[in-house]
Amino acid sequence: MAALSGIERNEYGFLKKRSQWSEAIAEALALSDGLVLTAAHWEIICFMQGYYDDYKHQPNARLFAKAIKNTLGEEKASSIYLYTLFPDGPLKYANKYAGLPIPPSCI
Amino acid sequence: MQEFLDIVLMASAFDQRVVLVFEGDGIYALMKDQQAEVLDLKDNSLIFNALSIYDINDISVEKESMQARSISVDQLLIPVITSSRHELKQRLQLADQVFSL
Amino acid sequence: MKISLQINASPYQHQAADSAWHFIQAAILSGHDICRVFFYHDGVFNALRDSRPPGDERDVVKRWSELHAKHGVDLVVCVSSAQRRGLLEQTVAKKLGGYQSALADGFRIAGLGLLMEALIDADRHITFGD
Amino acid sequence: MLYIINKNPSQSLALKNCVDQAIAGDAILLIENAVYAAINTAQSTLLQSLDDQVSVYALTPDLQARGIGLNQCYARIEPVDYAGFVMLVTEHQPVRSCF
Repeated sequence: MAALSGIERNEYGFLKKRSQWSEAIAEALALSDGLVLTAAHWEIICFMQGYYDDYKHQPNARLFAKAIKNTLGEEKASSIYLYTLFPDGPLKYANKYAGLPIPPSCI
Repeated sequence: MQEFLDIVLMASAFDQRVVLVFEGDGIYALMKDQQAEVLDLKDNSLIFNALSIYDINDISVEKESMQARSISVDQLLIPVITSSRHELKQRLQLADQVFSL
Repeated sequence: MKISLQINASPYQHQAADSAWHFIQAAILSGHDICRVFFYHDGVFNALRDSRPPGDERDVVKRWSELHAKHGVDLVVCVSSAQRRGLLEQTVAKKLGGYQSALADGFRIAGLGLLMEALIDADRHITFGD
Repeated sequence: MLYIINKNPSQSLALKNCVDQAIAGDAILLIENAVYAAINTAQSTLLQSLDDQVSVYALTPDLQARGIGLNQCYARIEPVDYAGFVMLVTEHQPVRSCF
């Protein structure tokens, strides 16, 4: 995938440097996982980036759900909703497309 | 500190009522303007700002410890309640589990 | 009474693992139920499969494995503490077929959720170490 | 409340903080290196300022392992073995390990 050439990634396919992140990179990463990002995906991805910038913290799955519930609302925090968006794991893949490190609980 | 805070946050994720008490030198953890990055460390103090989104709002500092260190609440990262040693002891006494760091 | 424990320090450097082990022996003798031992912070080093202390010293890791074998005590190693400290070295773990291989017999790897579960379930939770 | 202290007062303020906080009915248990605080010396006045209604225990095996005889300890120190430790844990709520 041309967009991803020259982008440093770790063994899990996560960006090594957030400075290399862009929306186009996020879309390319998702596409290589067979996913087309929609506004609903972006809402979670942007939430993830904002959370990290504010708190320098990576939540685990339970905390992630609680943080989403208390900021974006209950319906966005349901597993069904989140897994429909990111079938292979909402926390892991939202972080991946956000250009953030892989959360310790997702390895 | 990071790993200790993980316990605090998880307790909230398990819908436990969390009371955070800062006493002694523990108060220094709440100081504003920490620049951990000069030591190439991640700034763990920012996570205190996230406590409210996990519904952890019951955060107290011990009055005697604040006075002994000449620290005022406006030097702290987050809003806190100042309570006496005696009041805090009575609250801890009611806890099911107490964790110290 | 149901009692859970948490061990926050590495063996040999700190007395925590010894204190906890003696405490557990006495608690079991008194008829109490040790429902879980949760290894956190440097406590995860209590689970190192390849630990080989000199033959004339107590073997802390083996002692835990035996405690599990004899009394079925649930020994849980915190996944994020372990990862941070290299206990679950990725390539080795994968090659040997999963994380479990890094841990001595009787230990299992899990998240903080199991600590919370123990805290809620147990009548008392006792922390050893720093 | 049962306070479990595992550090010598020269390593940590944990014991001092407990002495300041403890109230009638509380108990303090000294284990590991904290058992050094049980020794009655002219310098160690810490336990003397403690409320009479607070019990102070020291773990006997930890005293023995460090060569501390009961005759060296404060009169108010009550020795307990591990079974006594377990008993203290069951009799007090909450239990707090202080560092």
